[in-house]
Amino acid sequence: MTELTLIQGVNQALREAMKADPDVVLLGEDIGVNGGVFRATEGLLKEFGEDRVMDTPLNESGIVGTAVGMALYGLKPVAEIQFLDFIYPAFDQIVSELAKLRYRSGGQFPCHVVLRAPYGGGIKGGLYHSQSTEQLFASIPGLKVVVPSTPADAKGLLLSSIFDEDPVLFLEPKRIYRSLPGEVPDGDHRVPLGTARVAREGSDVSVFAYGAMVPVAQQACQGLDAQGIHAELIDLRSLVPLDEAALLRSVEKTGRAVIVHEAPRFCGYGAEIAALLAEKALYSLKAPVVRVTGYDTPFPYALEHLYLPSVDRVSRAIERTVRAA
Amino acid sequence: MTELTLIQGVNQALREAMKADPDVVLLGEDIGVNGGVFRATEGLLKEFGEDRVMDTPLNESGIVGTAVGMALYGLKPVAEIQFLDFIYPAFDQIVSELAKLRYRSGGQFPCHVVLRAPYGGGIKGGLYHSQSTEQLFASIPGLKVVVPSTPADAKGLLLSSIFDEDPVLFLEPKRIYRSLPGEVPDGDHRVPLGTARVAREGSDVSVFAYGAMVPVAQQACQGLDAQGIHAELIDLRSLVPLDEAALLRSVEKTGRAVIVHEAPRFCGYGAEIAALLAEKALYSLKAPVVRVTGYDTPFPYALEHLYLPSVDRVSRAIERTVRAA
Amino acid sequence: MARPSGPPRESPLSVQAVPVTSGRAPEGLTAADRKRMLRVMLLSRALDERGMTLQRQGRIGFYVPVEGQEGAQVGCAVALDPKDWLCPGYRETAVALSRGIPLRQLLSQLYGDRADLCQGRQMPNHFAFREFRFVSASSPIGTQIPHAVGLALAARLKGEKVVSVAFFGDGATSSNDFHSGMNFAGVYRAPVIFFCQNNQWAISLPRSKQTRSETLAQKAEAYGFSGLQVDGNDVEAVYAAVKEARARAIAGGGPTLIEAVTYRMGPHTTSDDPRRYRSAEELALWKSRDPVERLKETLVREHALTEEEFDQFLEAARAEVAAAIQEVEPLPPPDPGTLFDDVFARRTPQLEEQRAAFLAELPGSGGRKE
Amino acid sequence: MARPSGPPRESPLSVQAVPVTSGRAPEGLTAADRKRMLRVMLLSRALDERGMTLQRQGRIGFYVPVEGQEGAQVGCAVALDPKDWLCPGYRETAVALSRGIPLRQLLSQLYGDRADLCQGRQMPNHFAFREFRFVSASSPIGTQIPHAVGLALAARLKGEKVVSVAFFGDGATSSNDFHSGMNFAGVYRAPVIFFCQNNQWAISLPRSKQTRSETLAQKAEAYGFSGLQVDGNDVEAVYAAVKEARARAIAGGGPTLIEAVTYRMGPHTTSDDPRRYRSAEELALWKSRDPVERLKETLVREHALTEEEFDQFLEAARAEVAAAIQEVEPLPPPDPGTLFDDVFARRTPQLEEQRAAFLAELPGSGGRKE
Ligand SMILES: Cc1ncc(C[n+]2csc(CCOP(=O)(O)OP(=O)(O)O)c2C)c(N)n1
Ligand SMILES: Cc1ncc(C[n+]2csc(CCOP(=O)(O)OP(=O)(O)O)c2C)c(N)n1
Ligand SMILES: [Mg+2]
Ligand SMILES: [Mg+2]
Repeated sequence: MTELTLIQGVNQALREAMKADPDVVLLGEDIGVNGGVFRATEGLLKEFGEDRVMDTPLNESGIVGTAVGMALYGLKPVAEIQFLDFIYPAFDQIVSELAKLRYRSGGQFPCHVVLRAPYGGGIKGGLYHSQSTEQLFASIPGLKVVVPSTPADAKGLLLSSIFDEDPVLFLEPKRIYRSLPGEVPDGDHRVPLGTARVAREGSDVSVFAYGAMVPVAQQACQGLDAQGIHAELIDLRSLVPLDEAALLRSVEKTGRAVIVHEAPRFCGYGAEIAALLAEKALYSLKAPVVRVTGYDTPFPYALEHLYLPSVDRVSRAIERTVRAA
Repeated sequence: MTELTLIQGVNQALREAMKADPDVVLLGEDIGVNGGVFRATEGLLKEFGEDRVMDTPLNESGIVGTAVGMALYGLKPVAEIQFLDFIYPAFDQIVSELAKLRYRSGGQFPCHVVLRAPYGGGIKGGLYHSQSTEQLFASIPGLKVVVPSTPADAKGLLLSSIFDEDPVLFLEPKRIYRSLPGEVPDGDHRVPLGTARVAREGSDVSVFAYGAMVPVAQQACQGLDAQGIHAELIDLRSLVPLDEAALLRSVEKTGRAVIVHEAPRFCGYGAEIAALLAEKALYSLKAPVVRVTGYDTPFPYALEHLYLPSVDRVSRAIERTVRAA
Repeated sequence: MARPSGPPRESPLSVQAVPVTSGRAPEGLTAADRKRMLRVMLLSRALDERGMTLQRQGRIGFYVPVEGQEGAQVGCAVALDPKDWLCPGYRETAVALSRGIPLRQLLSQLYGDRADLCQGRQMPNHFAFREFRFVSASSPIGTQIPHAVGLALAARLKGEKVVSVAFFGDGATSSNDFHSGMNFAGVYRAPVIFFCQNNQWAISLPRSKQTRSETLAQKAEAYGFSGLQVDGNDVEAVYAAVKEARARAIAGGGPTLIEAVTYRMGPHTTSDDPRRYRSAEELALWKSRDPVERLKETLVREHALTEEEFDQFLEAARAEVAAAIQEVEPLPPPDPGTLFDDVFARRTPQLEEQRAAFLAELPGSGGRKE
Repeated sequence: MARPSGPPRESPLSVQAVPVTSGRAPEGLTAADRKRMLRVMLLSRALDERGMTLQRQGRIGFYVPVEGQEGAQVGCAVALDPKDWLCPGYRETAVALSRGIPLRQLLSQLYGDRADLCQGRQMPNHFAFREFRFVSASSPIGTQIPHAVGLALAARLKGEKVVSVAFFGDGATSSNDFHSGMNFAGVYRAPVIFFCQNNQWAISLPRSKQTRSETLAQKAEAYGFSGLQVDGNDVEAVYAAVKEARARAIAGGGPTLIEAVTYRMGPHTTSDDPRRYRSAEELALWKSRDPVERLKETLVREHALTEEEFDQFLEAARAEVAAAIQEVEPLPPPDPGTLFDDVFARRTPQLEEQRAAFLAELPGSGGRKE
C-alpha cells in the first residue's frame, strides 16, 4: 500500500501494464515528452521509448482510428484524449467502429482499446474543459464506460480495463486528480468491471454517484448523520455494464433514491437509473426519485460554482427525499 | 388539403420555405442533381439554382460547419445528412459549435441551422442504415430535436423548424417515408415545436411513441380495444423541448405508462420519460413503467424483424402493464 | 513570401483523362499469372451479374457491384503478400476473390445466413474474413483508412515484414479520416498503401466536384510522401505500382498514395439509378476501356490466350457462381439467439435478461412470457 | 504511371527556416500606418504582460498570450476591410485590438464579469464581438475553419464584397475541420483566407512532428488552390500577402492558404510550462526575430521613429491597459439568473422550472425551497 493521488494511480496502472505486457502501447497528444497535460504519462516515454509512448498529431479521429487498427492486430492500445470535451472528432470512430467491430464481424474482429479521458468540472474550465457527457457513450452498445472516484479504484479499474477484452472509455474526474490522496495497493491491483462500490452503508435513502460527485455526496451524507438521516452511498464506478443488482438491492432496502451527477439532467445517465427504478423497483419506492445534476445548459465559466451539484444541494435533496410522503 | 406521403410533405415544406424566404438554402450530399437519395429535394435544384441547392463533397463536418457559418451570417441553412448513421463526422460541429454558439457568445451569435436526417430501421439497412440515436442529440443543451410521424406533421414541423430561431435536428422516419400517405394542408402549414400530439385518447394506459413507432403503437392500441383496454397514445414528436405537461397529464389520468422506441433501451430517450414519471408522477403510477425498445445491441441485418418493436411486442407490453398490480 | 503553389487549375474534361502507362508486363508477372488474374476478374464479374439479379429477384436484400473496377482491385491484390492486411470498403469483392476467399463464404455473407462468418449482421458486401487478414468493412466512408495505419504500426512494432492497404474511393478523399490517416502515416512513416479507386463518381457527385485538386494523387504532397496516379483499368500497371509501393514501405520508405483511375460501370448499388446523373456517352467511353477486355486483348495479342479459352473461362466463372448459390441458398438464417452475442466478449447480465425475454417471446417458443 | 510527387523530404532543422521576404514597404502602407500598427502590437504586448500577471495573482482564471505573433496578427488584420468576417481561435487578441475592439471589452471577457458580452460563459481569451464581425472563438481546434467558408459563401450569395478569414495554428492543420473547410472552399471557390500562424508548436508537439509535409502552405495543393508561406514576424510581408489574397478572393479567384511562419515566445497558456519540451537556445533565436523589434528597427532605420517615441508608445500602451484594468476589475460577476439564458432563444418550460428552483435555493435568496 502506498498513498497516492488519483492521477498517480493512473500513472502507476499504465506503468504496471506496460511492464507486464509488451502489447500495451500508449498514444495521444502531449503524452510523451510533456508527460501529458495532467502528467498521467509522466516518465513513461523515458521508460518505454517512443514506439510505445507515441506523441500524436492534433487529431482525435486519427488517435482512435490508429488505436483501432493496432487493436485489430492484437495490441492493447491505451489512448489519451486530452479532455473529454475534445473527443468528438473521434466520435465516428468510437460509435461506428470501435463499439461495433466485434458485433458486425461475428466476433472475428474484437477491438480492445482503452480511451482515457479527463472529464468533469470544478477546475474553472468553462464550456470546453469541464463537460460530463458520459451518457453519450453509455448509450452505445458495445462500449464499456468506467469512472473511478478514488486513487485505488483509478489504478484497479484501469488495470482491469487494459486487460479486458472489450473497448473501454475510462473517464477520469480531473477535479480530484490531486486533491484526495488515498491508499493504493502495490503491484497488479485489479478491481473488476461491472461492480458498484458501497461507499457507505445506510438505511434511509440510497444515493447514487460517480466520479467527483462521490466525495461531494459523501460529505453530504456525513453531514446528515447528525440529523438522524442515514444515507447509503453507492459509487457506481462502472456505468456500463451497470451493477443493476447492487442498485436494486439498495433501493429495496431504503425505498428512496437520490442520483447525483454533474452532467445536465435531461437524458443524462441518471435518467437510466431512475428509469430502472421505475421499471424494476416501483413497488419499493416510497418517495419520488430525485436527480441532483448540472442544469440543462452548456457548462458555464464564471458561475461554475453555482452550476455544479454542491454538498448543500445534495444534502437538501436527500433531506427532501427522506421527508417526502 | 392534398394527400401526400411523408417524404412529399418534407419536399413541400422545403419548397414553401425557399419560395417564402431567399435566405433559406439547402446543402448536402446528392441533394441537387440526384434530388436526394430518398428524393426529399426532388426538383429543387431546377427551381432554385445551385447557389441555393448545393451538392457537397462527402464530408459531414464540412456540411454542418459550412451551414453554421452561413447561419452566423444570417442565412437559414437546411442541411441534409444522408442517413443519421453518417452524422458522426459532424458530431463535433454539432455538439461543440452549433448547440453552444448562442450560449457562449451571450446571445450575440445565434446559430439557426436545420439538420434533416432520415433515421430508423425497417428497411433492411443493417448496422449503418437503420440506427436511432436521438438520445445522443436530445442530451445536448441548445439543440432542438423533432420527429414527425405523419405527412402533415412532416410538413408542419419542418416549416416551423426552418423558421425557428434555434438549431433543430429534424429526424425523418424513413421506414414510413412512402408507406402511409395522409392529408396535408396546403400552403404555409405550421405545427408548433414543443407540443405533443394526442394520437388517440384512452383511459387505461398512456403509450408514448414517436416516428415510425407511432403507427406500430397505434395498431397495437387498436387491437386492444376489443379486449376492453383503452390506451391513450401520445406522439411526442418534439423530443426537445419535450411537452412535459401533456405527458404528465396523461399519466395522471391513466396511472400507467408504456414507452416505445426503436433505439436500444439502456440510456435511450425513453429513460428520460421514465425518469420524469419516477420524479413527478410517482404517486400516480399504479404499475411499473415499461419500455418497449430495440435491444442493447448494434442494429442487426438478417434478424431486423426480431429486433424492432413489433405490434405484437407493444400489445403484450400494454396488456401486461394494464394487468399489473 | 515564397512558394506560391500556382493558380488553381481547371480540367476541361468532366471526366479525368487516363494517364499513359508503359504497356509492358511488369517484372515477375508471367502470362500464366496474368491469366489467373483474368479468371479472378471474370469470377468477380460473374458474381456481379448474379448479385444484381438476385437482388432484383428479392433473393438477397442489396448488392454493390464492382463492374469496371476489377483491374484495379485484382492488380492491387495480386501484388501483395498473403500476410498483408487489407482494410476494405464495401466495394472490394474482387479483392476478396483475389485473396482466395471462398465464393461460398462471400455468398453466405450476401444472404446473411447461418454460415455467414458475420452472423448475418451486416448488409451484403460488407465482408470480414479474419483468417485472410481481410478486415471487417463498414458503411461509413473513410473510417478504415486510419485502421490501416494502426495495423501497419503494430506490425512494425512486432517486427513483422508486412504492409497494410486501405481501399477507398474518390469520395472518401474528402472524409475526415482520409486526412487523419494520411497525416498519421506520414508522421510515423507507416508501412501502408493508400489505394484509392477513383471511379469518377461518389454516388451522384462527379470527381470534379469532389475536390478542386487536379489529381487525387497530389493530395499526398500535403502529408510529405509520394502519390501517384495509375491507369486503374490496366491491371499490369496497377500491379507494378503496388509492388513498388510495397517494396518502399517494407524498406522503411514510408507510405504511398496510389490513385487508380477507373470507372464504376454499374450503379452505385442496387438502390441507385445512375441515369439520373450521368450520360450514356460517358458510360460508353468507359465501356471501351473495360479492364477485362483490355487484359483479354493483351493476352490474345501476345498469343497467350484464345477467344475460345476466354469464353471457357467466363462460362467456368458463371458455373462456379451458380453452383455456390445453389449450395448456399438453402441455408437457414442465423439462430435468433445470436442477436445478443458479440456485443461484448461475454453477455452482460442485462443482455442475458433481454435475451431470455426475447427467446421466451419468440413465435413458436411455446408462448408468451408474462 | 505518372506524377510521382517525389520522395519524402526531411528538414534538417527542428524549427523551420524563415523564408526571405522582400523588405520594402508594401504599396499603400505609409510610415504613419506602420506606426499605428506598431502601437497596436505594443498594446497587445502590454496586455499580455498584465494578463500573465493577473492570472498568477489569481485575479483572472487563465490567460493565453500572443507574444511573438503580433506581427502576423496585426499585419493580417490591417490588410482587411472592417466588414470582413473574422473566425478566430483563442489566441487572436492582437487581431481583436487591431480591429478596434475596446480594451475594456476584452478585459471584461478576461474577468468574466457583468459587462462581458459573453456573460462570463467562456474561459478568458475566447472572445466574441458580433458588432465587429469577430466571431465567437471556442476551444476545440479547427472548428472555426468551415465557419469561415460558410460565411464567405453567404456573403457572396448576398452580393456583399467581403471575405472571411479563418485564424488557426500549425496544430490545427491536422484537424478534421481543416480538411473539410479547405476542401469545401476549393470546390466552391469561396472568398476566404485561411490564415495559419505556424508558431512552431502545438503545446509540446513541434511542427516537424505535426505533419511530414515540408511546408504547411503546400497543403493547399491538395485542394486545388494557392498556398504561400510568409515570414510571419515581418508585419509588412504579412500585410502584402493578405492584401493580395483578399484581392484575389474578391475578384472571384478563390481561397488562399497563408502560412505565417512565426513563434510563440511565451507558454501555450498559463497552464503550460514550455521548459519541459523546448530549449532556451530555440527561444533565444526567435527572440532575436521579435516582430516588434523588427518593425521598430525598420522604422528607426527609415527615420520614421525615434527610440524615445518607441518608449513613449510602450508606456502609453501599458498605461492604457492599467487604466482599463482599474475600470473593469470592480465590476461584479454576471447575475446568477443569466445562467439559464441563451441556451435557446427563449427559455423552455424545463429551463424556467430549473431557473426558479435555482433562484429559490441561492444563498441569500431568502431560504431553501422545499
Ligand atoms: C460518412 C458517410 N457519409 C455518407 C455516406 C453515404 N454514401 C455511401 S457511398 C457514398 C459515396 C462514396 O463514394 P466513393 O468514396 O467514391 O466510393 P464508391 O462508392 O464510388 O466506390 C456516400 C456518399 C456514407 N456511407 N458515409
Ligand atoms: C480538438 C482538440 N483537441 C485537443 C485540444 C487541446 N489543445 C488545445 S491547444 C492545442 C494545440 C494547438 O496548437 P496550434 O493549432 O498550433 O495553435 P497554438 O496554440 O500554437 O496557437 C491542443 C492540442 C483542443 N483544444 N481541441
Ligand atoms: Mg467513387
Ligand atoms: Mg501552434
